Amino acid sequence: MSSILFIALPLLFGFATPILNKFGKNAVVYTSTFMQTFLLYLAFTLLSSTTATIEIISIAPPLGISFVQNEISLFFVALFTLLMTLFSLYYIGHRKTNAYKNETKFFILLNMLLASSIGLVLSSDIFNIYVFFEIAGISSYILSAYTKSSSALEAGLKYLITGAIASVFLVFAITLIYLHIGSLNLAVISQGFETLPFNIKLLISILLLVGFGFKVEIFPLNFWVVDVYQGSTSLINALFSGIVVKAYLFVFFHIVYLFLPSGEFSIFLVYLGALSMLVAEIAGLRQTNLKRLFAYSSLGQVALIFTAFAMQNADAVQAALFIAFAHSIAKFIIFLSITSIQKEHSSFEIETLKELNSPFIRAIMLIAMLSLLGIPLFAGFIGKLLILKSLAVSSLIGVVVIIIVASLIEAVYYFKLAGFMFTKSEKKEKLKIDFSQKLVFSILAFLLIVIGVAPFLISGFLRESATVMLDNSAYILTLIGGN
Amino acid sequence: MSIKRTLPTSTISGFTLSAVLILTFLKILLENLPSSIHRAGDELLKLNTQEGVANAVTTVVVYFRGFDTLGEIAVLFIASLGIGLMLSENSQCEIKAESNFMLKTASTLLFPIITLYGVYVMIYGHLSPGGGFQGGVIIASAVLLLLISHKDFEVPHSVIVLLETLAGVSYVLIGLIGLFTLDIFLGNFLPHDVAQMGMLVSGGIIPIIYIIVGVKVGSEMSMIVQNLIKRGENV
Amino acid sequence: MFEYLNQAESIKNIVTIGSMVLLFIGLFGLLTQKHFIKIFISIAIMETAIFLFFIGNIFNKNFTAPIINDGFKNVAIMNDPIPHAMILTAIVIGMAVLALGVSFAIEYYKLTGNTEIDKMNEMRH
Amino acid sequence: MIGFIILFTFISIITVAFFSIIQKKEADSIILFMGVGLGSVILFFVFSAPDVALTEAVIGAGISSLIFLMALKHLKATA
Repeated sequence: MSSILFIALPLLFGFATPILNKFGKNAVVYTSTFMQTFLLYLAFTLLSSTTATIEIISIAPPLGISFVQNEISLFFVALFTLLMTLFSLYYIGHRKTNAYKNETKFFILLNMLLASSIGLVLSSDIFNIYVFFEIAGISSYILSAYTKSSSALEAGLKYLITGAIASVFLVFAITLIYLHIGSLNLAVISQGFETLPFNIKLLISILLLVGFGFKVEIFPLNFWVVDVYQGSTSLINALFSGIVVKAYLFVFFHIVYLFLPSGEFSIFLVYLGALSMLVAEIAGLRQTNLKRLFAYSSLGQVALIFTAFAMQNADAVQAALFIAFAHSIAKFIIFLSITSIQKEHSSFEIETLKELNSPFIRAIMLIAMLSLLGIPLFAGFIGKLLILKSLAVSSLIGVVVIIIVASLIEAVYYFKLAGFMFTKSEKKEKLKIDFSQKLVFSILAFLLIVIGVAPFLISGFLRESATVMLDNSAYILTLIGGN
Repeated sequence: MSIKRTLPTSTISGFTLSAVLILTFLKILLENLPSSIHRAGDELLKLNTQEGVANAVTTVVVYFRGFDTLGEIAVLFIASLGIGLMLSENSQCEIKAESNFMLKTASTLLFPIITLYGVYVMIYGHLSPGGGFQGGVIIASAVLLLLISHKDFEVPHSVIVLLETLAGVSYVLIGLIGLFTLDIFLGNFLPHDVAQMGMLVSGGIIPIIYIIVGVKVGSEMSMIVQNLIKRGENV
Repeated sequence: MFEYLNQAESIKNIVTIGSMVLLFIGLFGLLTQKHFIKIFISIAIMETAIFLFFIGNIFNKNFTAPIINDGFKNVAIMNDPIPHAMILTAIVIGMAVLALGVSFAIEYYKLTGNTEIDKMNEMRH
Repeated sequence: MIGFIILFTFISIITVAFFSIIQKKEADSIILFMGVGLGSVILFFVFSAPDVALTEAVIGAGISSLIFLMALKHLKATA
């Protein structure tokens, strides 16, 4: 069993779809779902054997490309495959009434998105990371423009142009790294980065920050995000918010920790993240469109994860992993329920929630919102508590205040939404939800509550993952051996 | 005053912003010109002599960094898919004017020659400059010539899909065979004798993969070009 | 003057300055132009600038192209093949992204009749 | 001699790129952009990277400019 299958199988699936189409209309859908279930099984099998190993491709590192399997990368792989499998399950219910046009292509894009997100997390070669960055980008552009309405195309164009600019800066950074260090392997670069002249170090860091900054949705570079979320369908937004941005966040901080182990720019990144969170929550306050509102909420939460990662110590990274986990699941619930609501009501205004007649959806959305807010007994709580604690330990009281203020602002609009959901007014006829969709929602909500009530189930594992993520020498030892 | 045209503020601010940025870059870069250090490429050049492939760039593209090439094929595949998705099912926007006799004859005559050149570049990729990407795109440009000059010409869709599928599937399968025989994805499991360097059959899987890449790129690019010109039906 | 220009140091200076000026032109176009095609051309120019910067800086004029011939078998005096492979990949990827962008722009134009980037405001009613 | 070739080609590319950006008509921009591609082909060849030069010739200067021209045809057509 090797982690290369996470890339090879989706690619094989993508290339072989014309053959699959010969076997009838549903062959693609069921093959894809079956493959994702297999990958899910594979991810948990790999996760249970806890030794860090590498998977060689073509030739051995440091010259060739290889995948590093350790606790932290497999955690994200398992999370992504789990979410993608649930997404497919949801879509199987959704397609009975509202199937996408050209479903084959839709499934190819979904699997490419999954493969590239996993590739970003596993890869240990910076140019290979760029290639996966582009695959993830290009499938996201197409997915956001998929419905070909004018707003979807506008979203796709904005996403594409910003993505193309980001990749120019990323290639520039990789170029400088190769010119000055002479290798593309992350471990070798990590060893050589210390000795570079300060100016070059600064330039490479800024270029990487700009290149990834567009994708991790950080403050001055996130002007496009909200439009993309509003233009795309809410089904796709679940993927953007749950999977893609998490992959970018992980790979960005993975690179930051490897290149700058002593945290020279850490404090700058912390303030950048806190500022982004505040700006996003303030801007979210006035929104009346559900997708736009949750896009701002997504920006805020991602900025919170960014802040936590930027602290660069084990406590904060553990907190970041907690929040990332809770946020992915909660946003999946939110965007998938918006999809269900929109199927009946064909509107994205928050007033729609008043007419919503489905106790199930209301309960599920409430759970997700409470978790996003960080109410005790839900998964979001423990993450927020940990990040505030570790900020207080580092005596960054200013950041603590900013985060609390931003969370309060977030609470205002969540309670407004909850108010809309539970006002007595004329209800429409009952919202029909498919059994498979109910199953998906129940699994997600169950995860949120279980982790909220009993965080000790995964906190030990996340703690270990956080230490692994911060431990450069272990990574270098795994990748290129001890020399 | 009237002679001097006033520039819009956006132009001036854009100019200033980019100038400041680039001047900073330039200052840092000129102060720290890269010295000739020992790089990974030097090691690869030495390793390349063991693979029996004359063109080191081909070895790096197809074998040492073959995974990037697989990703690149995936990018082209998705882009072609996306373009097909965007431009299909629309009102046809045909080229209206009929091209004249000379152009038609000349392009018909040139088509096999350009295709032959593309195939040459593709097959000799491991011996001389060139390879799958270049050869594939050259073939696509031959198709483009026919598409522009002949109003009714259309690339047979089923053939393209067949080629594309075969090439893509066999690329991944070659990788997986390497995984099962050598325990290394994309490992060179075919014999690659150094003594055969410079011959057409040398280098194990490297020329085979580059030809597959060529077929794949050629069909994807032909599809992209056809979609952009004809906006024909797709899938 | 030719001797001065031929020194390794001055070649690197020319390459660095030239490609940065090219990058500046691309960035300037990106910030000031509005038509979709112009935007894509600006991005393509920026990409080209980075590629030239990389290949030009890795280039050593005493070394040969990384191809083994009957005459050249000494791998110690060959130019580094990794940058060539990387740029090859990057050129193809860049082209694919721009082609996709062009197709988005065409569809967007068919629906809205708009070809300018700062008039894209479907979302802000 | 090689230094002079590099300098001269760079100056030409920069001039062509600048005019390509400031053209009023998009068609002219695209034609001039092909010039940028052509110049970089020469440079890649001088930098002893024949593979990159060939790729840039067929992709950077060839197909992508043609794609832009095709797109321009659609963008000029009445909706």
